[in-house]
Amino acid sequence: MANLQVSLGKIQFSNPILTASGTFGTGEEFSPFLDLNHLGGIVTKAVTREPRAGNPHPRIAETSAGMLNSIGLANVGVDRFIAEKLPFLKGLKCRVIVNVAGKTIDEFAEVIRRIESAGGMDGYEINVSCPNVKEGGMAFGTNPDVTAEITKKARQVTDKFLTVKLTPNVTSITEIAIAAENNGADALTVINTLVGMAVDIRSRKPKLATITGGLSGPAIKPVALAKVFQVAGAVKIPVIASGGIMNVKDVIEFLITGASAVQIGTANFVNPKISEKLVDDLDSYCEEHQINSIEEIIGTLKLND
Amino acid sequence: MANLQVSLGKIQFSNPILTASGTFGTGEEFSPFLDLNHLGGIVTKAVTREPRAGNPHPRIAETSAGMLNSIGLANVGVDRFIAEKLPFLKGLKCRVIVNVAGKTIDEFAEVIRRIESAGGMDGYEINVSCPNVKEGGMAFGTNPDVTAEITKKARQVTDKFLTVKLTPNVTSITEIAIAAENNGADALTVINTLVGMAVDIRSRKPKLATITGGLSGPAIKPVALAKVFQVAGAVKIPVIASGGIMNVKDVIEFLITGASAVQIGTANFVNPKISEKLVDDLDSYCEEHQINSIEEIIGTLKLND
Amino acid sequence: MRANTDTTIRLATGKILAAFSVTEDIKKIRISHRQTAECALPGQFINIKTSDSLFPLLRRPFSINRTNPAQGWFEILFRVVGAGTNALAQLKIDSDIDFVGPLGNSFSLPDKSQNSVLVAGGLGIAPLEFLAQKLTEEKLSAHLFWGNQSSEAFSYQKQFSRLNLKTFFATDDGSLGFRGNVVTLLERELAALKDENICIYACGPNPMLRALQNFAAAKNLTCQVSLETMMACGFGACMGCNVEKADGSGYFYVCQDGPVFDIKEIRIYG
Amino acid sequence: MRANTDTTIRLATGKILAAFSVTEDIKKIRISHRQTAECALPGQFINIKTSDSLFPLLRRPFSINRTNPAQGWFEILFRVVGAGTNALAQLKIDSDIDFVGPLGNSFSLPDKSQNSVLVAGGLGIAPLEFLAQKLTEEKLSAHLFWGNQSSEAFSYQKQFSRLNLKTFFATDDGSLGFRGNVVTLLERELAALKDENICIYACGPNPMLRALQNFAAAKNLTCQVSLETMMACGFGACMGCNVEKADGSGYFYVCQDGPVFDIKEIRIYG
Ligand SMILES: Cc1cc2nc3c(=O)[nH]c(=O)nc-3n(C[C@H](O)[C@H](O)[C@H](O)COP(=O)(O)OP(=O)(O)OC[C@H]3O[C@@H](n4cnc5c(N)ncnc54)[C@H](O)[C@@H]3O)c2cc1C
Ligand SMILES: Cc1cc2nc3c(=O)[nH]c(=O)nc-3n(C[C@H](O)[C@H](O)[C@H](O)COP(=O)(O)OP(=O)(O)OC[C@H]3O[C@@H](n4cnc5c(N)ncnc54)[C@H](O)[C@@H]3O)c2cc1C
Ligand SMILES: Cc1cc2nc3c(=O)[nH]c(=O)nc-3n(C[C@H](O)[C@H](O)[C@H](O)COP(=O)(O)O)c2cc1C
Ligand SMILES: Cc1cc2nc3c(=O)[nH]c(=O)nc-3n(C[C@H](O)[C@H](O)[C@H](O)COP(=O)(O)O)c2cc1C
Ligand code: FES
Ligand code: FES
Repeated sequence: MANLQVSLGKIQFSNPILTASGTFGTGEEFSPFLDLNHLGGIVTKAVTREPRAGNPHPRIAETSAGMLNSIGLANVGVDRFIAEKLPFLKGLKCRVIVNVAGKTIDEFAEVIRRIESAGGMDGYEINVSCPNVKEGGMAFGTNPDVTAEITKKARQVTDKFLTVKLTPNVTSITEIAIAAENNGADALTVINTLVGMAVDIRSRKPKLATITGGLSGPAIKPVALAKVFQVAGAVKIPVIASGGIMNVKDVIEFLITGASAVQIGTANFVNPKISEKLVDDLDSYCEEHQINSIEEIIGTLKLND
Repeated sequence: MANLQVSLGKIQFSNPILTASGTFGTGEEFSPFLDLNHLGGIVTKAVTREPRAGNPHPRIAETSAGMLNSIGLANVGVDRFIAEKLPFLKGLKCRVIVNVAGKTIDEFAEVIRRIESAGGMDGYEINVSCPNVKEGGMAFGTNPDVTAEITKKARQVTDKFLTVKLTPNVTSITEIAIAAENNGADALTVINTLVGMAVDIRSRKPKLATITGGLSGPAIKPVALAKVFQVAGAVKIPVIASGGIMNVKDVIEFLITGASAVQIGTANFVNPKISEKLVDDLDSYCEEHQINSIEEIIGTLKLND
Repeated sequence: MRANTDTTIRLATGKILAAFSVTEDIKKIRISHRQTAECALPGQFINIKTSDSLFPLLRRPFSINRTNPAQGWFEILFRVVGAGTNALAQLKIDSDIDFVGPLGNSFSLPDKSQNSVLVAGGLGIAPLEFLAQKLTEEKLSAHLFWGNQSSEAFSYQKQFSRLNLKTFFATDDGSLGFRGNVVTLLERELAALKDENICIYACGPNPMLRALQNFAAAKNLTCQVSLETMMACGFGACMGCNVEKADGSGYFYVCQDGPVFDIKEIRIYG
Repeated sequence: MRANTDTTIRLATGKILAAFSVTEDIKKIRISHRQTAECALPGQFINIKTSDSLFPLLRRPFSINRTNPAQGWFEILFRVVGAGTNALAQLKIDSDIDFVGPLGNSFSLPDKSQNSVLVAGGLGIAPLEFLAQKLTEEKLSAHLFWGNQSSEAFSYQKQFSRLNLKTFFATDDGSLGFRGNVVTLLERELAALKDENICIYACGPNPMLRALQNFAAAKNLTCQVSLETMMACGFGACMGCNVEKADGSGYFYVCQDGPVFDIKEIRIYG
């Protein structure tokens, strides 16, 4: 057994394999398939102050090596989250990070505050990068000042681990990254989905009711790697990678490029056991390559001959 | 035979199938495979004032349903282009658009001016979106003021058809699109490649010598469609689509979404006959669906039930 | 609808025992997997990884069409339309097949006094055949109304001989049975049935389901319907498979709240 | 290097006549295509679409390994390493194979006075076997030095019996022939050859080619080398296959200026 533990500043994960928000429910949905406690951590589906029904049907479409979604942050709202989901999540031994979204700048901190009063979780992921909502979401995450303010207000209500999830749909992701770092983020999650679209040529309608949606899956892995490379080079806080990770080679690619942990998203739909399998595969990879601690390979990209 | 002719303002193409810059050489390379005159048009590899050797090896890598390239505008320079390539291109009956790049704002107009003095071609595509060069390229195309100035200067040296090729690597592509439109562009080409990266985990080196490169192929089609949708809704001039087009269904998707013509890129490497085949397939599609003129379907996306 | 009481959803590997061509583009695959054969209920489905590669990326859902618990296999019935079904059609006998299931809720069986009427449009026959199998096992008879674009798929009717079914066929072109759509046929024949205590079970394309919804509302008939939507996960995690509640109060999720719904409770999309 | 005089590059469809396993992961495929069999030259390659799907997306280049113009077929030899070669290995006899070719320049044959020395590392044998076939047809003899990681691939040596070759083997572990790398073996044996008028033809991994480059420079020997790089198009359109010129003045393109180069003219990468 290699040492798979990774330390992201104030928080440690037993291994770098987390699950990505919105692709793993609150974990419970995956209990039939795997032992959640083997994972490094779970990131929950986005929680907002009010319950949200989400966007109209149809919400998903498949593309080449990818998928589009326009779920639109459907969730039961923070109060029911606390009542119905928190007890289960508190029983887990793996890390649990709550993904938090909001329509207004203040809503993010408010959601965190309520969860904190209910005992809190291991950390929070600030989702300023959802492309599927009209108010808030990506509109916040493309603006460094707004990102800064949301981060600062969230920082005021919790001492827990705080990661800000960045959108790739910007001219300069490093500018947003630095705004989050300077305002108290402990880490950055890179990246959320790319804005994409598909058309059904028979009906001549967009395949999503919202016209455009968020592109995820292996198709976006090269973009995610480039963004992780750029962000890791621009900030001092750790980076958590998300985007197209399907197998252990992908995990290693992101770690080498500078990510301290990774999130498994779309792959959970393709193989609901994949996140746990990746922990095992990572261990085997380390054994095979005589890597004692997974931290040895983080950020080891070789740039010159 | 359906009428495949499309009119893009001051220029008409016998059909909407063009080839994308950098994926079709100067056309001559594809003569063994197809009759160039059957195409709507050819867009040449980028031409710069000085010859350019391009970037170091390795320059290409494959990704899931996509490829990365960092060619870096390798070309013989405008003078040799005029001496060696123009005579062949002038002999063609299809439209020929010259893709033009530059390190400085003035270089674009200078390249066009020299080609115009040599008799000119049917039109020019201003490449302010190449992610693979340190100077110019995407740095220009992410800035609306610079895009505006380059377009304006190009407009001063030619009355021919002028399309500005936009990068998707921006927060607001419509802002750049409008800058080009307001300064004399006759059309917009949407999109150039996305910035992406890949890592060889054995050597721990980036798969491209330049670390990041441009992502193309079916993986990016959803992003291209979303950008075409956004740009077509924001400007009055026609849009030429580029990004992940592999088959006739893809062509139809882009036309419905609002493109007046399309460019075939990476697909030329997969099947060197594909561009000509798409002209035939488009004709068959129209016959089957009782479409008399291909212009009938442009921009017919249905947004409400 | 009956809630799924057997909570054991599995990521399973079955083996392909046999593959049949019903017509040129309609195929049937027999999959050996004892637990699924034993515990699956009519209306439930499985979510199949049709290819090892990234193309297609997502699983594809298929209704359980028939089970043989004694021999430990079940079957699915599908039409070859795109990448996923093409890949499925190419799988060879004896090869492994990777699926998640059984998923979703199931049809509520009628009580003994009720008369079951099954209404299928095209491949909508898939889950209804499994229901007919259960009804036959319970010594209940049923009427099947099956509509298709042409008579082609009806070579399939010999499959029904083992079931306790009275069949009525409709084709768009009248090449077999009634000429016109299956709901019109149902309307006509139902008068003859002279029996108000009926329970309709339906599966088919949305235009058919909408017609049925209107008909059932007008006649005040109970109707359970199995729906299809795009799905990513199949087990309630992605929130991708929403259908609008009839009262406009939000959404059901087809993979979890369905695929079987009371036709009164849902809005049926174009 | 000989420039390609037959300019007829084709997008062609061949048929797979036979498939052999040389070792567990080294395969040979025989492809029926008369024009290619007749006009291909040693050193040339074809660019194969290994799968109908988008995975892998790009074609994969393979050297022509052997031709039989009389019977209208040629062969390729490959190691199963990734998506493309896996797909190739699964192609069935009689199925179609879609390729572009023949591509690239070719080895310049020696003049009658020259002694040919072929130096292969691993699958670098692929184009050199075709060269040996031509030399044999021209009634010229040659020496072959073949290095491999282990003795496994040498089961292949019976293939050489039809060729006019004197063979020298090297393995990393000494399990067959010389223990060590093939360039060291060449160095040792060349002294014995006592013949300065030799012409080296080489193909193999870059570390081997670099060693050979140094050796050839030191001894002032002429050496033609066949290079491999990533390729997209294979015929000079994408500019993706560059290698640096030795004098630093720019790049050659392997698919067009090569794959065969004078070893003095190129920089060999890590
Ligand atoms: C709960 C559930 C149960 C299902 N049970 C069955 C079943 O038993 N048998 C079966 O054949 N299918 C069934 N389906 C539908 C089945 O999943 C789709 O037919 C399948 O996803 C098509 O996949 P594909 O990859 O071949 O086509 P895709 O590549 O996904 O689609 C190709 C083309 O076919 C169209 N298309 C997609 N689905 C259908 C369809 N159902 N009919 C006609 N055109 C379509 C698409 O719009 C697209 O244009 C079920 C779906 C659900 C949600
Ligand atoms: C002109 C030319 C001629 C060639 N002739 C032959 C030939 O005759 N026989 C042959 O087997 N190959 C030949 N190759 C190389 C062949 O094209 C590659 O082996 C093939 O592209 C691998 O494709 P893949 O999809 O299976 O692997 P990929 O999925 O592309 O790669 C999988 C893994 O294998 C590694 N890899 C890629 N290529 C090689 C390699 N050559 N050796 C070891 N590891 C590799 C990659 O780095 C990657 O990690 C030739 C290449 C060129 C340019
Ligand atoms: C169906 C779906 C729902 C998602 N919902 C959320 C969400 O609620 N909050 C969030 O921050 N990201 C959400 N995402 C983005 C993922 O967490 C992840 O960042 C993205 O999908 C890229 O990773 P992948 O390619 O591995 O899927 C969602 C993605 C998908 C596919
Ligand atoms: C190898 C390669 C070279 C390219 N060179 C250029 C170029 O010189 N100028 C340019 O404007 N675009 C260039 N592009 C971008 C393409 O023209 C096209 O916009 C892009 O590849 C997206 O389309 P595709 O997905 O169909 O390939 C290049 C793309 C590739 C793959
Ligand atoms: S398919 Fe994922 S929630 Fe229903
Ligand atoms: S492979 Fe395209 S130029 Fe050589």
